[in-house]
Amino acid sequence: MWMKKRYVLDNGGEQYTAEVATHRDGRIAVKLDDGGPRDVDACWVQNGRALSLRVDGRMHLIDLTATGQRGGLAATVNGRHLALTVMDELRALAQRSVESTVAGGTVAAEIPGVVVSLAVTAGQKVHQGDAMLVLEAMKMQNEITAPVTGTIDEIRVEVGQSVSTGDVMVMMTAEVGG
Amino acid sequence: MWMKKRYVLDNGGEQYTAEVATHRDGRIAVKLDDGGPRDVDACWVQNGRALSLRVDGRMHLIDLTATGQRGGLAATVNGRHLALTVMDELRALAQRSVESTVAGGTVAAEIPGVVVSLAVTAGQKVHQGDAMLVLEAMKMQNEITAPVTGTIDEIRVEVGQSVSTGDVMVMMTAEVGG
Amino acid sequence: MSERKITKVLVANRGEIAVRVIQGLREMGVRTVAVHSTPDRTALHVLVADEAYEIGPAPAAESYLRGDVLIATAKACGADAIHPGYGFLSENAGFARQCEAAGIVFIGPRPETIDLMGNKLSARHKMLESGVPVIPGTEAAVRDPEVAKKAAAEIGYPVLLKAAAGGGGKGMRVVREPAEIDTALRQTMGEAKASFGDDAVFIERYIENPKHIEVQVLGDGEGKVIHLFERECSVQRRHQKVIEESPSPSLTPELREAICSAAVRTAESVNYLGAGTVEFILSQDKEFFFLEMNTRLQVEHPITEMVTGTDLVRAQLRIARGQGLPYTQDELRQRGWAIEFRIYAEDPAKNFMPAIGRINSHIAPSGPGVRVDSGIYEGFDVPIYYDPLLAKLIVWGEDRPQAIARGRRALMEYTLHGPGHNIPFHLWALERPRFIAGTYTTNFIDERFDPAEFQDPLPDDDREALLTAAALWEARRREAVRTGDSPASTPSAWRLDARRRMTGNS
Amino acid sequence: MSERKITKVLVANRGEIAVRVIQGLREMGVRTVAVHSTPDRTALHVLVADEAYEIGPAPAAESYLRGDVLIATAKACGADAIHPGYGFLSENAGFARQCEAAGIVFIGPRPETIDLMGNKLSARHKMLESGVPVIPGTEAAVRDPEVAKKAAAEIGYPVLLKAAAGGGGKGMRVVREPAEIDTALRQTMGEAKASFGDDAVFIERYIENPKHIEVQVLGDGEGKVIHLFERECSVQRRHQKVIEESPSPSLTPELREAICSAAVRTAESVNYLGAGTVEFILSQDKEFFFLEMNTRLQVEHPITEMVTGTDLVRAQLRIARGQGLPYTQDELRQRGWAIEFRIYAEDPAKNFMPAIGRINSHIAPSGPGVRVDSGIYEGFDVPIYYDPLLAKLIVWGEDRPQAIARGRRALMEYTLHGPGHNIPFHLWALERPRFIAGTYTTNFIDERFDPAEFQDPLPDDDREALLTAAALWEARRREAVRTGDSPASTPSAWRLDARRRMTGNS
Repeated sequence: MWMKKRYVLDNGGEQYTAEVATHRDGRIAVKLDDGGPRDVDACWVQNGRALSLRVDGRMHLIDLTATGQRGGLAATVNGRHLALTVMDELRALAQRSVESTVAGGTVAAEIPGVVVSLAVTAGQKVHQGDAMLVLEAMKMQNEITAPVTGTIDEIRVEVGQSVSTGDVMVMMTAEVGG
Repeated sequence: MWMKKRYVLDNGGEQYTAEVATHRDGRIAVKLDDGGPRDVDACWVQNGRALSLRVDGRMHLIDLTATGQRGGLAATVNGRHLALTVMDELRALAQRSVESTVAGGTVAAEIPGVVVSLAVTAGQKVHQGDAMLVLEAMKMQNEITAPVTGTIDEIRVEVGQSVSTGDVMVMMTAEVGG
Repeated sequence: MSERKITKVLVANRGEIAVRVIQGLREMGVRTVAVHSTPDRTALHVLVADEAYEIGPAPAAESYLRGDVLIATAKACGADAIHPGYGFLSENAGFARQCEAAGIVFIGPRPETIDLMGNKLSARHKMLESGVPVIPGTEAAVRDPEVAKKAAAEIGYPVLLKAAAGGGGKGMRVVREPAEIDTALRQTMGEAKASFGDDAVFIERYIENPKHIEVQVLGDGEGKVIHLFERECSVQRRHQKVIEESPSPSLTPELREAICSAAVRTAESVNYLGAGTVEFILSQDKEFFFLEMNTRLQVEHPITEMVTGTDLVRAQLRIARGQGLPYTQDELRQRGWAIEFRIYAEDPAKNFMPAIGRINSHIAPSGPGVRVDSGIYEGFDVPIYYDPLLAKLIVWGEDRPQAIARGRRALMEYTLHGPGHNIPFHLWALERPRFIAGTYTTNFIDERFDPAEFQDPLPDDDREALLTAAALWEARRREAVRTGDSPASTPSAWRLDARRRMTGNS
Repeated sequence: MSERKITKVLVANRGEIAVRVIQGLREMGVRTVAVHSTPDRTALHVLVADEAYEIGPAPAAESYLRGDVLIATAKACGADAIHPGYGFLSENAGFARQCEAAGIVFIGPRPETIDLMGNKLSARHKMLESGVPVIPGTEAAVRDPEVAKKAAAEIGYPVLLKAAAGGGGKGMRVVREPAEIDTALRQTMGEAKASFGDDAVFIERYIENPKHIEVQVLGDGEGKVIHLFERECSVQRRHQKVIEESPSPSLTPELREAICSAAVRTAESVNYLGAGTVEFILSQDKEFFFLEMNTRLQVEHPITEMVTGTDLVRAQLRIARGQGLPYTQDELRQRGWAIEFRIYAEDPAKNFMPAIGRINSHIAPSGPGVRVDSGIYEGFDVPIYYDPLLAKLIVWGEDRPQAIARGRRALMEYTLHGPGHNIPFHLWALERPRFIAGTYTTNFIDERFDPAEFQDPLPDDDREALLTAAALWEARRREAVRTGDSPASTPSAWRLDARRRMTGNS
């Protein structure tokens, strides 16, 4: 008697489907979208913060921590640090349809700081990588550059203004095909 | 507006009373039975597993962990490891009255193991420190000695028997004045 | 020099260096006093000190840089001495003088030495006098863009703009053509003013593709100076060191002898007192130039300690007590190889942008040849106000290949969740042929580092394991939500069953 | 000797030594294979290995001692070699022979050497032949109490009963008068049978108040032998080492030279291959006698590594590969002082009775001169079936006083909650005048240790802090129960308020 559940895992835009089957007798089998089902020997360790997996004798120790975001998961495997989003299939579907209709973007502060200079104005065209503003944080002056080539729609900050993580500083529209 | 609560702390038989007063404005004052009230600057750190206390500028870092027992608390301060029991006043009172009526005792296994030999029999007089039995655990033969001088009432184990932590192995009555 | 009693020391710093200094002082039986800004009440250096006092609000200018408050605190709690660590007031001659005036030992060099070395121009003059080679450049501070352009033209591009009062890699900018001077000068002066309270900037020839070599020295203030050999610190981002090693893979025994002698000459020229570091720039054709002298303990001092078998905090205290140098030059030998990895809260994939947040997991590596100097613990909130250095991983090996392999092993073992950090960068660096060959220069990161390499596909094995783990995590989380159990406690049944299956008993 | 390929090694052990061996092999680019009993599925050595296989149920006799299963596992997964660690099959000549027969490299000496040294009687004969001093005693195994009494009378009381196949301090008993012989012989034979599968016991003169000195050696199996100086391991309980240091505070340079030469002679007499330790007993009048040779890596090998700047696991692998000795005798120097503290799950106040349980907290100390070789992690359940060694804390200092002070500092920093452990014992030991003077002997614990001293009243400061903390803990717990919050999250309000109060802003 197997109980199955399916999840969609998003790693920086790449999506995978995983099916976890648990048997009444305790066995676990995992099926990834590009492979057949696989018995795994899985133990939670370090007070549930890491998973020790054995697949055909090979050991994998994966540290896992929930991030603040919905479904967000930070994982470390063999010194590689990855950010994942775990979703059910419905949400994954919904997300894909939203992404395809959005052609613009926002530039938000990644860290709290103070805006010390602005190099662009609304309406201006910028190339990907162009300097837009300088944000002082942790005693460093950080140049914030355009993430894509396109047009500046709106500047939402002023020189001297303090911003918090996530505050939108610039809104822009990407050039079609840019 | 101070809210007060009183606790009894038992450290190996020695008991202290502590009164914790919390003010609506967040201040904390602690009064120990042998002193006046004292403002403390207290911060929980290490995900709530240790308490950083400042009293007159002096810092104390106290690791605290609940043990399995009711009110049991393992604490480390400056490399000293202590086992405490925290009680309310009623329970402390009840415990004191029970202790004063018991004149005997039990010898329980501190660790799971196998009894490999017995050196005493029921009815026998023993002196504190006399060998009573040998318990093999973790590949070591551990000699279990009489905790007090007195008489063996009952042997509850046999040679070859496995015991678990807490299993009573010997019951004895302490000699009056012994 | 007469001996001075030091039995209680106020450590005027925070983070890993304050912890390391407290550890060292405690081992000498000295009572330790921490100071902290308001949000640092729960910082590790405060938790581990014998005493701790709050000195002001979050901004360093109102707390860790308040010399008057520090001295008043030291007097009030009866401290004999102040250890400044690095950064903050460690190279502030005025503060050293105030300590002296208040009858408190400043654990560092004499104020005149700090003054002289703290100003790049006066240091240059002194080196020219002492016959230590210096880089061609302006002899006076420059504030006017036009003057700057003229000076740069004379020196020849590329040139380097440097804050006269700077240090630790802050307040420096390379300028490759006249058009860039205006902006660069304004930004450098701005940073200089913000960081050091002095906007003086000077200009010097920029050495292309150099190596950064520095020499640790100790002086007794009575003319005796010894060196503890070199460190190479060429792996830098934004002119700040990220990985350091000792010995340097770039020095022949002859060059080592020459550069260490020049460092001793530098320290002797100012009759140096205490621990200091003489920094040199080494050109591609193995010419070396005096860069600056740091009149304090260095972030990267542990690699010297591991290779020479010394304790620099202990040496500092002994010298401050007037007990002289703890070693003779003859006793000192380099043994094996040490590498330090600075663990910063920053995102290497986003141009090393600083990160903040709560430390969710911190399990530092251990075992043979591994030292960790940490300023954090699980549950600590990394504040935004200060340097984003969380910890330092230092590894020692019998030789350089072993030190590299050990560094890799220890970095892979390092568990750190919460703010973004640069452990992936270190692992990347250790695989670069230039690093392995030891031929990297200070341009290593700019030239070689491509954040896209972090997005390299995982090996199939690892990818499958990761996806499996994520799916099991989600299954556990939903189960926990459904049953109300804490996630950590549910999976024991799986473990037992999996075990049964492996042994074929089910 | 021709070179042998070793690219994948099965580590036939568990706990901290398996972890340390895996770390060392990984640093050499070797693939690592762990093996484990059923309950050890979540043991640290299994988590950190590249591969892991289950080899049987909990009892060692059915898992870690199953040579046939180990060899089959190594063959099945393609391992070239087996590293036995210490204990278990590390000194089992039969197993070494089976490895050889199966074409798997046994990382250790030749089976003949293990046979010869593993039997105390044949080892004695060999030493007598080679002119290495031995303790007077029986030349044959004794099983009959009457024979034992006669032999003891000839040797002279006190005598020591020792399991011929013993090691690691197990299976030894001192007998001071004829009446004790019966019981002691029965118990020793029982332990010998249970631990080593061989009840042969022999009797030798018991040296009163001796010191235990041992010398680390490396041999290439072709006649070359070097020593890595001595370790002193006189702090013992139940004849098992608890604290070790290197150098020994008891040796003059002349005595060091003599004892190290005797160790080299011992190893040369058997044309030793690999890493081994020659143990000596040092009497009060500085006579030394051969005790035994341990033909494997020793628990306390890290102190030698720290003092000599070497890596013994790396040396073992190189020798096993037929690459010869990695050092010459001339290169090796002792630098500074190292002390190892074995962290056991045991209760020092209850006659060092072993303890078990879940590791609730484990924050190992770090910083300068501190190494921790650990076999545990937070959340691990210490099983009952094996040796209760949890971890080893090793400290290095410039000199012995600094090493002691550093040990004290690191032990105070060590957070370990869950099973009872002996950190309080170590702190007690470091304060004893005999330890500080370095004049302690193997009777140190029996003579000097009084568990009542653990119940000494705390200093008033600490006691008040402790009681305050316990009361605040209880207040938080009850608050958490009332509000349903997890205890860790509630007290932030206190923190904020306390902070506000300190700055006088409320």
